[in-house]
Amino acid sequence: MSGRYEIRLGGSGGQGLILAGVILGEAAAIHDGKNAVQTQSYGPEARGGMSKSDVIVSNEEIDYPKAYRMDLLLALTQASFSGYVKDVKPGGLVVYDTSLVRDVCEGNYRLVGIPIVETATRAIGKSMVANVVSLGAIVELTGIVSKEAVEKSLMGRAPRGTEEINRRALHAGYDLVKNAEQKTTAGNR
Amino acid sequence: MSGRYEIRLGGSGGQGLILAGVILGEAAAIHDGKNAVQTQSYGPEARGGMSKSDVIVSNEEIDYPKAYRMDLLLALTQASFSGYVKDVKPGGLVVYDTSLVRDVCEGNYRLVGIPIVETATRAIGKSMVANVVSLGAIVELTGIVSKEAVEKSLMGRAPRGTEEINRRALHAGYDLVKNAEQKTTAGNR
Amino acid sequence: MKNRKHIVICEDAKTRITINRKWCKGCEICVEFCPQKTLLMEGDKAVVRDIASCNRCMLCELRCPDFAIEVSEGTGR
Amino acid sequence: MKNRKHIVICEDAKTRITINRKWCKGCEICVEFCPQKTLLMEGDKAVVRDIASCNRCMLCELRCPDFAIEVSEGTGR
Amino acid sequence: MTEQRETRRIRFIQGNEACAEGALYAGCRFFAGYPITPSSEIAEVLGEKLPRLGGRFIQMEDEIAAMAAVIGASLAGVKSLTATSGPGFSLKQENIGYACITEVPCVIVNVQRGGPSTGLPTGPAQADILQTRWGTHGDHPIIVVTPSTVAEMFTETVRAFNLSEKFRTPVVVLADEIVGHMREKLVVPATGEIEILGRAKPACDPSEYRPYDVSRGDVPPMANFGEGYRFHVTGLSHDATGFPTSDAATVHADQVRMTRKIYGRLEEIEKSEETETGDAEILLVAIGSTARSARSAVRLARERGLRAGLFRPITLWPFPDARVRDLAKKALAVVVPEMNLGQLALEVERVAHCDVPITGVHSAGGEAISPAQILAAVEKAVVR
Amino acid sequence: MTEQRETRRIRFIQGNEACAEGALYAGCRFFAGYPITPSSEIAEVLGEKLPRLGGRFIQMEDEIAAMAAVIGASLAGVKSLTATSGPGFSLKQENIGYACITEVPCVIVNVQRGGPSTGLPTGPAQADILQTRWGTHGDHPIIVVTPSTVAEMFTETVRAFNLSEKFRTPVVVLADEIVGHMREKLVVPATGEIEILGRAKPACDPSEYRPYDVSRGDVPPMANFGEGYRFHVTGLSHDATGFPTSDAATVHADQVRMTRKIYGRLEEIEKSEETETGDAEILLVAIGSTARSARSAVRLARERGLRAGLFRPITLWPFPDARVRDLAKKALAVVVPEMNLGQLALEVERVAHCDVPITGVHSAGGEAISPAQILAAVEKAVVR
Amino acid sequence: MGFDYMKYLREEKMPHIWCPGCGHGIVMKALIRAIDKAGLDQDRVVVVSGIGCVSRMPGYLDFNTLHTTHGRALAFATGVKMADPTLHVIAVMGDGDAVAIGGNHFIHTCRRNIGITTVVANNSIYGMTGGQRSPTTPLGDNTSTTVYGNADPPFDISALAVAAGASYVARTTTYHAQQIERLIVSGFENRGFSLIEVIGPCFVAHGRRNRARYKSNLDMYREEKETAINVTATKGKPQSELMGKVTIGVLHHAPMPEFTDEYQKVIEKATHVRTI
Amino acid sequence: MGFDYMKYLREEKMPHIWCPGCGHGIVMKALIRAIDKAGLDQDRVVVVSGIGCVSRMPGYLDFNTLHTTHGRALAFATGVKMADPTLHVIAVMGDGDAVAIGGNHFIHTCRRNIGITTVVANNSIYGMTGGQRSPTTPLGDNTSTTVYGNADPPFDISALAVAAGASYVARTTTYHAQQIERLIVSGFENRGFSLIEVIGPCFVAHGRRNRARYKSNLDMYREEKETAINVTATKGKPQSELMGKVTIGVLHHAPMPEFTDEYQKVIEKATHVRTI
Ligand SMILES: Cc1ncc(C[n+]2csc(CCOP(=O)(O)OP(=O)(O)O)c2C)c(N)n1
Ligand SMILES: Cc1ncc(C[n+]2csc(CCOP(=O)(O)OP(=O)(O)O)c2C)c(N)n1
Ligand code: SF4
Ligand code: SF4
Ligand code: SF4
Ligand code: SF4
Ligand code: SF4
Ligand code: SF4
Ligand SMILES: [Mg+2]
Ligand SMILES: [Mg+2]
Repeated sequence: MSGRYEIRLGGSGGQGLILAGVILGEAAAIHDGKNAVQTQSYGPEARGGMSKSDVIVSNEEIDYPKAYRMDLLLALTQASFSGYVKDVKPGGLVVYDTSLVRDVCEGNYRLVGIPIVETATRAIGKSMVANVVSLGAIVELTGIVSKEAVEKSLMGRAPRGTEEINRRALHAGYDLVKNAEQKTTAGNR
Repeated sequence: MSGRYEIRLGGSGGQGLILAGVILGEAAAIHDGKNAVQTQSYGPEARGGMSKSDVIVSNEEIDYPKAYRMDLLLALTQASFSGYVKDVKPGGLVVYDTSLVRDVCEGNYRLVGIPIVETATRAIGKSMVANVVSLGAIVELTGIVSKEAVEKSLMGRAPRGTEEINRRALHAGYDLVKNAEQKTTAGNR
Repeated sequence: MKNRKHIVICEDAKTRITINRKWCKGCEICVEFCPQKTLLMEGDKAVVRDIASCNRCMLCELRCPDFAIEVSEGTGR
Repeated sequence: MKNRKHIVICEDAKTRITINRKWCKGCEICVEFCPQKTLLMEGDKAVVRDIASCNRCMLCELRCPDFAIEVSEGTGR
Repeated sequence: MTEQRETRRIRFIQGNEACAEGALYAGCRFFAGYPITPSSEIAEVLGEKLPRLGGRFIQMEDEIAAMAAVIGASLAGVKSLTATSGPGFSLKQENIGYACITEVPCVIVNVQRGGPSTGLPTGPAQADILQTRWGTHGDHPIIVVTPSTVAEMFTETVRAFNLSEKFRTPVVVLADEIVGHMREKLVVPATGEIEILGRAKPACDPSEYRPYDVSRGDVPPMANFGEGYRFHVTGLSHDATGFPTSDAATVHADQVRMTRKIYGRLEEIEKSEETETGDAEILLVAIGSTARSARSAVRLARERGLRAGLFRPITLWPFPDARVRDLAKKALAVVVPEMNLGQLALEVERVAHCDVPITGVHSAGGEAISPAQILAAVEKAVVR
Repeated sequence: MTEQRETRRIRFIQGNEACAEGALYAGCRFFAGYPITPSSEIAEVLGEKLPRLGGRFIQMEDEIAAMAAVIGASLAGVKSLTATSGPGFSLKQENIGYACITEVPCVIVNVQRGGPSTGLPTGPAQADILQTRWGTHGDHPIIVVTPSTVAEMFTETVRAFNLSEKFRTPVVVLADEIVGHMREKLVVPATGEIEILGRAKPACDPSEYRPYDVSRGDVPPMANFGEGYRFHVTGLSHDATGFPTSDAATVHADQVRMTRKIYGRLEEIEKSEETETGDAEILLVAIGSTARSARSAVRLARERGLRAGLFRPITLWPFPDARVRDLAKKALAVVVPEMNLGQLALEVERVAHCDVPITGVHSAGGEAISPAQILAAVEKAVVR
Repeated sequence: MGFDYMKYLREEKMPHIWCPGCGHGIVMKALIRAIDKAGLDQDRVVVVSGIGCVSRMPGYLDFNTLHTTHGRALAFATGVKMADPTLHVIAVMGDGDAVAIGGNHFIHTCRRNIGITTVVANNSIYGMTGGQRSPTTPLGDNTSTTVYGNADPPFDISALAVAAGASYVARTTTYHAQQIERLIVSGFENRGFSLIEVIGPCFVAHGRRNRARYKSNLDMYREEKETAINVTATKGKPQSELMGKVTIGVLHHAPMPEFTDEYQKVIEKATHVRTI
Repeated sequence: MGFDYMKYLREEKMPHIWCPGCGHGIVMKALIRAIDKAGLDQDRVVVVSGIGCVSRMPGYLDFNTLHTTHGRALAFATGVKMADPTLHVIAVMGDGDAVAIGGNHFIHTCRRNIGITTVVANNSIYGMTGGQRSPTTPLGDNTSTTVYGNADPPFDISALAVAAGASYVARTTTYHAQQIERLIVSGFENRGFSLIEVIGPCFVAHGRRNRARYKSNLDMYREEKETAINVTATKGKPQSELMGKVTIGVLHHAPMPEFTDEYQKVIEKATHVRTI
């Protein structure tokens, strides 16, 4: 990969997407030696309601630090799917949680629906790790950062005692994608 | 008279020279229909120590509002005599109290020494009215404002009940000058 | 409150409890401090468990920070 | 205080009162509150009226706002 | 006596007193302040005179509170004033910005003394020129007027209130210690002689009232608290309803509108005085008491055969870009005397420096600039 | 961990955290503040890390107190920092002026949000550009630096401390919400990698110490409280002894000296970055996060064959007059994008407008300016 | 039964921004009921606030509402009241607003006894900015600026008001929802400055950081219930028994002349006595 | 006998600017004696003030001296003390400085119990600016801003300090010159924030405008003498007998941990406990 790759992690406050974005950015910037910028939403938008964490990864210097034509959108709520999908760039990727996002509209992007929260709850036993499951899925899907990098970054950020559960969640994310059905649509938006 | 005429009333705080300046300025500006500007010293200089009240009278508009080459200096303390006399313009007039100003240096100005405070105390019975005695002396000496004007102005500013004493003080000032010996020196500064 | 889909009314002869599910933020205060255990949480919304048990003490309404629960006399419908 | 012209010393065997006439602002506090009436005003400066009456209570010195009066033991000169 | 009268009255008073009288004439009925040299006389006069007219005076705990109280009173429908000097003016900045964004009319007097910080409390200065424009954070248009005589302390205070009400904006009367403290003749106009403006009130039904409704012009009509229009006022960015919004397009457009409401009607705001500018080769630009020295200097220069002229902005902000540029174009040199180290000069430079060299005459030690100093600069400018 | 280390460390952190790390690296051991979005993280990080290094953190009752405490601590010899945003920055103005006139080193961070007043607490802005220069009353030179990356939040904070100590002056780090909140890679230099400056201390005997002795240069050596030099500090205008004076000549001369101490050594203070300015026909001037968009725009323009170039002042004040004028002279048009309604543009206009037309790209609604918006302006500038 | 809040709410602005379980909503409801009970004319009520979570309250209330700068609510309110003393002026502030940055206006407004009914929603934290220590945060608590435990001792807001000269001072908690209403109503009845301090929870920015005490917002309400003791019940109790307790009820009521009333006398004097 | 003030005075700056009979000089002398008695190291004393007549005091004192902005002395002093807790930090303020514009810093510094010995020279007026009403001006008094008599009720500074949390609060008058010294010395001994309020006269800007009570500054000192009552003598006296009296002496002393000491514990915790 070269050039700018924009990722938006969209959901609601408390889903841990900010942290996921930070882990992703850190994986790219520190462990993979790329450039990365992470930003997030603040203010009323962030309180309770929609929350977003944007990560831009590039081999070159990143000037404009805001995501504006996303290569990948992760949506963990219906609101974030509906609200952000229009900013996905043609041919981009939209990953969403199949239980939380029901109203999926198609467009000039690849849709990947996976049971993220369900996996977190069922396989790991903690819905809280949905963010890490998502991370795994994204990394598996895009290869935007190396698996070693994301694992190092995750281990550096995980509170003591939660390392194992987080590692499992990450791997569950990899696996989810490997097994997932991928719907691709080539709309003509 | 036409053109700018600068008067400085110099003394110490509490001698009422600010008020005297105001009365003079008001006489000129309101009752004689001339232009006048009055300014005074503020701050540490004004507290306890030297006090000055400057009045500029002119038939024309007065631009620069500060006195800088005085036509007349009234000095009611030694400090004000010594401090300000150098700013008197060549040929100007210096009026001083003979009991308070002992160290009189001559220069290119007319010196008029008169017993102002003594007159106030002896003739009027109140040293407090030295300021009004001074006013009378200045008006008599210079005619810079009309006697009607200064009297109107004085009556307008005198606290109720003190009108008579103030009028007497003013007239004592007129008389002082009429009787005074006038020393004139034409130094070559 | 206009009667919309998110307004849930539970009523018996004596009591009428109205819950605005859009405004309810699921804080559980009404449930926790109801002396009669009339209410319970269903997911993140308060619901009436047993309308008959309500003594109309109003505490739930007084304490709901979100103007989401209202207690009044039953209309007898 | 260096001994200059404006420093006035009044002294007897027991008491020495020093007044700095340059710093004295004539507020009369020392005079008014001296329990012995030892001091008085002369024009606008404090002066010693009767050094012998002083009991060295120090009140004048303590209260003089201007550091202008100092009481100490007489040097016996 | 300060009641409005049928006939003119002539008085010989300080600039600060004239300012207070001007406020009363303009209909000001509330003053909140905190004493500070050299502005305190404004408070003292109003403390005495406001209650005589049924108005109210309050000495607040600090300048921040004074500014707040003035805005509060204005929202309740009373024309309001505060007065201060540099240190207090710095403290008021946050709430001045509040008055800007909420568009609440009020007048703030700053009688300048030497700064920064406590500086020279009784020395004159003109070093808050750029602070009056940029002192608070965020973009905010503001109107600033600069009297240079006692009479103008009166008339410009009246005009400040009128502009404030007309444009729903805080207006600063930027005076200096000399103008504030000197005494001159003031002819207090009779009632009605100067037109007094009030704020435009809403004509609509309260239920339809939108406090920032600019459909009929950039200055929205303003209801008072307590009149039945129950509206919301906030220092957050808001939309026409007065409620907060963070919609970028709305907020940007409103910021542009607030600038336009002032900059779009310059002809109603600008005011200046020119002395011998007709054929001026040396243009002087000066304000406040320094402009008086400059006018003397113009006369002295003319006596010496030098074609000097003075442009005196009376409305300082918005700055009279166009006129200064025009005059500068015709001149060979511009001289800017000011009691600071060069602030007005920067603005003159911005609008005019491509046309002409600019030199400053400075005094930052608490002393007036004399006509002679200015004359010297004029003579030097000619030589170059 | 924030202790200085033998080796570099790489971190992925927010600009505000980088600022806090920079302060620690520069030797800052005292922070006083009052929370405000979007600067609070600086306080929060330092609240945790300062005591680990034996430093002290205090949350004061308001921003005024925070500024005061910082000055007090610096006088006692400890490098000190405060951080805030617009509303708090407005409140600090009076005491910033105090630090200027008393020449007390300290660093103030302003992470800009939308204004005026409460405005847009979480929206980015660059509308305090002129306030940082002119916010307090009275003449006062000040140094302002403007980081545009997380790495610069670190390095410019270090530089701010160095400049502050070297010139005995408050220095402002003027950031914006975007730079403050975004995360990027920061390579924390090893100990010694960046030179850390301290204040020049007096060499004389305490009895001879004069706190504003400028006989050896415009920046007087500075003793700390408690070291045996018993000196006086006042916000009144003072002479070399530090005691108040109202002698006009002395005060004027000292004001001139204080300006000269900064403006006379520009080469040690100025810092900027240029992108493709060598042959630029369209000159962009931008700071902070907007400069990043501008750099993108330069690239896009070059792709389209337009000779655009970017000048980014890193030291914003003193403004780099000379360089901007030079670049503007060579250009056909200047475009100034900024998150406000035009402030930087005024300064560019002052130094350059005779040479070239200047247009602004504005965003005052709390939204970043995109490269595309700037590109559009560049394209338009070319057409004209 | 069933109070109709909608008459006084700007319904279109609801639901409010406060977090689930935040006590500010309880305070707002009590204020509405109190205004209703006191029969204040809706058009003549002015509600003033500063900046903070609770200071967003005026936006939801259908009165004349004024959301000012952080800490300055009482200074703005003073201007409103001075301009028109017949208005009912109510100030709503958080603990940070009222006694951190706003402390000076707070004590001076108490001193002046101007007719402003003031409700301080004291949640012992800066909620709005994300949980920094406030001047009422208990010693030892964790906050985002006191990660080693708070070492900065707290104010007793009500005691401060009494010492500053307030003529009516009352305190309760958000658990005691009905008492809030009653105390505000009697605050309205006091001619002059009235303070009603309402202690409330902020789980999101305070409780969450102190999990040892609070698992959820409910624990915070429970604590309010358990620590509260009515002032009437404290009489005669030894200090030791009151440790850790929060006294609620009317703590102080000492009527004194109201400031705008006194100023009216100044006006009367001024319009009669004429000095030169 | 005969105390040698010159050791602590910047003699070349004398005589001071205060008016004849101003009480500020009495306070300065008492402070000097107290510092001497307490044996503080001259090089380690920092005297901080704000703006006002009494705030000029540091200029005359041969210590490390800091003359700050109006009202902010305690905030600057807090910074000095935090930077170096071993310094002896003394703050001197007027009533306007301390509790008008500076009121917020005043209450917070009390609350924090940081080791600053604070002397408030309370002359019930703004002396420096020419006699405007201060927050301690008695009701009814004439001042340049209350020409119809003051309608704005005064603070009791000491009571305010106690409520705000000060650990040592004492009061006396300039008439009681020796007591000032003693109270300051015990203030130094209290580890934490100590307030010594000294009531004093300003004839020039206050007394003169109230000729009915004061013919000269001496009347003001006499009044101090007559209205003062020692706190030990008030015990058991009914409130009515204390009306119009000024209680002097140590009004409150309740030792509590000093702030920089407590902060030292934070430092110790931080350097031991390491959180990620
Ligand atoms: C001058 C200024 N300083 C700081 C802020 C940031 N700020 C906004 S609200 C707040 C504190 C709010 O706390 P509190 O008043 O207790 O209200 P709560 O949010 O807890 O209800 C702060 C510090 C600001 N808006 N303005
Ligand atoms: C911010 C600010 N506001 C106002 C002033 C003006 N000012 C200087 S001293 C003072 C009051 C002094 O009164 P006080 O503190 O009681 O001291 P005193 O002069 O009576 O000793 C005021 C209002 C100022 N210097 N700075
Ligand atoms: S009214 Fe009382 S009993 Fe009924 S549900 Fe509410 S709290 Fe329970
Ligand atoms: S108290 Fe209100 S918001 Fe909370 S759960 Fe009950 S109904 Fe919902
Ligand atoms: S020491 Fe006592 S007795 Fe002697 S002069 Fe002084 S006050 Fe009087
Ligand atoms: S007390 Fe001091 S200043 Fe006053 S009269 Fe006596 S010696 Fe002079
Ligand atoms: S942050 Fe705290 S105070 Fe603010 S709304 Fe949430 S719970 Fe309430
Ligand atoms: S004005 Fe008053 S306080 Fe100031 S020096 Fe004079 S007497 Fe003292
Ligand atoms: Mg709070
Ligand atoms: Mg005082």
